[in-house]
Amino acid sequence: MLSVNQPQTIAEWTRDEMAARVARDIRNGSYVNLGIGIPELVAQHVPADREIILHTENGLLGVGPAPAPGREDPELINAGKKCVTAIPGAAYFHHADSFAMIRGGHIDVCVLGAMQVSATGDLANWSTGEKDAIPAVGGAMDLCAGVKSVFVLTEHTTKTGQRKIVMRCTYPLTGVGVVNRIYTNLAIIDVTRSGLIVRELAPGVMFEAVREKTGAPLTDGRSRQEHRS
Amino acid sequence: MLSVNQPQTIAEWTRDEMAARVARDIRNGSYVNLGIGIPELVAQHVPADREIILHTENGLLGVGPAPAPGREDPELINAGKKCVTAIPGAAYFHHADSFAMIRGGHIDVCVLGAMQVSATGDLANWSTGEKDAIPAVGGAMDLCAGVKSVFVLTEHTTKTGQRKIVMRCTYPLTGVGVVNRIYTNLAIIDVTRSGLIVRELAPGVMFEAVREKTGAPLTDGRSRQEHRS
Amino acid sequence: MINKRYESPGDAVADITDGATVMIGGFGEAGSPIELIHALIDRGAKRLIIISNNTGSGRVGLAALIANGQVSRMICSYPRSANSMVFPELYRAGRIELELVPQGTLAERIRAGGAGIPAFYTPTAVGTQLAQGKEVRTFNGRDYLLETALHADFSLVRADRADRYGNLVYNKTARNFGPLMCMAATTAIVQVRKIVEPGELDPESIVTPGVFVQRIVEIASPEQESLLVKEGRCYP
Amino acid sequence: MINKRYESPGDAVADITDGATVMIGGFGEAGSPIELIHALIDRGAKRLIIISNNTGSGRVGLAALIANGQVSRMICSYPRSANSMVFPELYRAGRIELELVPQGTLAERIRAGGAGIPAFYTPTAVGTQLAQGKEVRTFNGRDYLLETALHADFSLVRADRADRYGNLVYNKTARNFGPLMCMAATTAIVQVRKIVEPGELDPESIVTPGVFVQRIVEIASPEQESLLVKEGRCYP
Repeated sequence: MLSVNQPQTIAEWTRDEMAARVARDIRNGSYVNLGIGIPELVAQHVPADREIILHTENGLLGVGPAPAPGREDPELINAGKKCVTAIPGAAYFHHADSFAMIRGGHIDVCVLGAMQVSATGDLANWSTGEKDAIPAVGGAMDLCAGVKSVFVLTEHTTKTGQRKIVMRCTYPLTGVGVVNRIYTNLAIIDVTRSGLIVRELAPGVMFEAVREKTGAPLTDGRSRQEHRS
Repeated sequence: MLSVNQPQTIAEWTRDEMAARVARDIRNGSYVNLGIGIPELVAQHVPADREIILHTENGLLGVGPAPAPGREDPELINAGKKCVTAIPGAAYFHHADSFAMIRGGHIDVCVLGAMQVSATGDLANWSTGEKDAIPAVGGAMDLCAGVKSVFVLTEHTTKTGQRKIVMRCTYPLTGVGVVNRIYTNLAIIDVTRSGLIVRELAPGVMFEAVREKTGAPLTDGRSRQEHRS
Repeated sequence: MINKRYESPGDAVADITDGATVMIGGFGEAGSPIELIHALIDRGAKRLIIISNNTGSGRVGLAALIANGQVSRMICSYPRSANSMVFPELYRAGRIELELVPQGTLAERIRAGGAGIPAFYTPTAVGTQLAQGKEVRTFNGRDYLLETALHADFSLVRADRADRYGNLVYNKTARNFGPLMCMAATTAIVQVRKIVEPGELDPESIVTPGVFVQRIVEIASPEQESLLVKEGRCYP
Repeated sequence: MINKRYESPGDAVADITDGATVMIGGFGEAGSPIELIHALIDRGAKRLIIISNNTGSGRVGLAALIANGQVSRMICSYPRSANSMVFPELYRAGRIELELVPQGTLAERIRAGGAGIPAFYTPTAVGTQLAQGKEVRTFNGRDYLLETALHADFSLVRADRADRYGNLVYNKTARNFGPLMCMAATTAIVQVRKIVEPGELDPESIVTPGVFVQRIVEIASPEQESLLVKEGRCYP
């Protein structure tokens, strides 16, 4: 059964599909912080029947879409220093209040990129630890420490095919045991007390293929219905 | 020389004179917190060539005079829960910001009442320590701990003639070694490393008379000019 | 659509149960959420731990909640006032506990609770009775006390205006503890004079961003505590 | 009369001396007080300890101050950016020290400095490299790090408008560290787009009350860092 599966035939989720899948798991009324990179796409895929409020840690609750060309304001930016807009009902605040929201557990979900995630939910996403790298952490550790649900949104492996989901992170940690769920181009994986449990696979992707690309034990936790698909 | 001095002939400062004397010692541009009671009078005696900004710890910088009758707003009050006004250039803020001003050393002067002050500047002004008293501290301990200069403004003795300036306070302390200067109806006394030093006496008041009413050693630190008066 | 509006104070406090910790805003009557407190009296939850700067006056609002025997413990800075008889009576009778906290420490402990700071050091109260039992630690040659964060299950707050997201602005010195208590409670319940459309509140001037607020109730003409006290009114 | 206005950025920074600790506001270019930084370059003070979230970009503003060899140590959360070459070069050459602090911890340490809190506990960075050498303490079963307050001799901040008392309002996300840095410096120096009469700023909407501000300078049309970088401009 498994032998018919060839890695090159895997139908991966696109980045937009990954982002849409994350958006589907965010409840109406949630306060959400989106990391820089692929996580930013989540904002564009919120289901029409839901309203979520986007927080950016540099001091804005109620981030709107990108401004029209020529309407950019260099003093209205997000944590990635990109120009944004503010929705009606937005609020500005200073950094101590902004990180009080994060550290105090008021933000429901953050969606972060990852260099590595461990079997126990450790996250490494701020430094390669190389000797001449310029260390730069920003708000990543605060988000890990304070946000209620930490979702990782990342390609399943690096561009060179190296595993990102591992037994133990080799890169410097951003947080210990903080990741709740991992969304990749191949699978959705929960981090649980019983280890990593696959909840869903991209269409056509086989469990064994994901297992091969994962550096930590995976349990197949898909519902029977999903198994059949 | 001293024998001619009779206590009943002492020409004490009135409360307004005491308050005016405090106001004279507050520099232009100072941020000042006035305690409940006699200290409130200081606001009315600021010299015309000076501008000081009054802080009230319940959340207003720029306290103005009492409102005209009928213009009271129960949501615009001072720490004594009296209706006040706000000057042009006032600002409202919450309690954490207000006490950050106090604790963080941003308020230049506070003027507090006292039940007792010790020779080393300990202040007791919040509780008699009696068993069935309802203890209530408010912001007094925060003011003592944080304000740059703590002035005490009080009658020299209690209504029953008991000494308020003492070697050691017998009432529960508000702060330890916090008082910089004491203004009474009889004298102005600095609290220094060398003990209590009288800087000024009310007109006609003799040093020995003040010494009698004071429960801690006093040094006569008046300038020669003042001695002559 | 997000809409944090509740139709009545009763609806908004319906799940406050016996033994809950409840922060109540206000400095004296300024900012005291009197309709929410009265709804809590109607609700009847008992053995409440109340965190509030004062203990109310007369027999309305917070004083009435205490008089009604619903409060087992008060955490406050100033449980006395000109018209406060209820708390002193119960306190002297040993029927209510008191944790007295300096006002600035109270504010900072509440902020800490909201900001995910479990504890901090403060110079306030060092060397006084209120330092008893507290850890003292020296930083740069000065002594400080360790103080821990305060959290609550609910907070009852009064603001001036809100939008459906729960963004708040306050009125003058009625702001006092409101913004902090909204941060520090699992469920912050706020009565406002008016609920406006999103965007009507200037985003530069919002004092409490909606993320800190779970429920809002419009009370267009709240009772004025001092008038009720003057008239000798009792609640209920 | 109180008037905190200074006529020029040069006047406002004239007493910043070698070895001073200086907080500089801004998150990227938003809120970066570029004219004040350039005045500090003109002033030439050396061996500065700079506390700022980033390290500037191009060869203007904060990056130019660093490039000019005036900074011995940076305390910041994110010393990298698309156009940041100056800091990385000096850092790799061992010619500038770096204390890396998580952004929220940086903000809270600055606030603590302004609020008279010498130290606090935080969950951020527990179990990471940035926890090395820091005290760990458990509250309610969770581990926290002890973090100490940050103070500065001066802070350089950009706001939108001020009055002569130093009351400030900011523009959008340019607010970021400004209100905190005003609190935490002995002398807070603020450049604003416009100085208005007392009373023109709504007392409900003032973000930084004047008590935290010592000097204000009006710069009606500040330079825009990103445009200067795009044009390849250098300062001086």
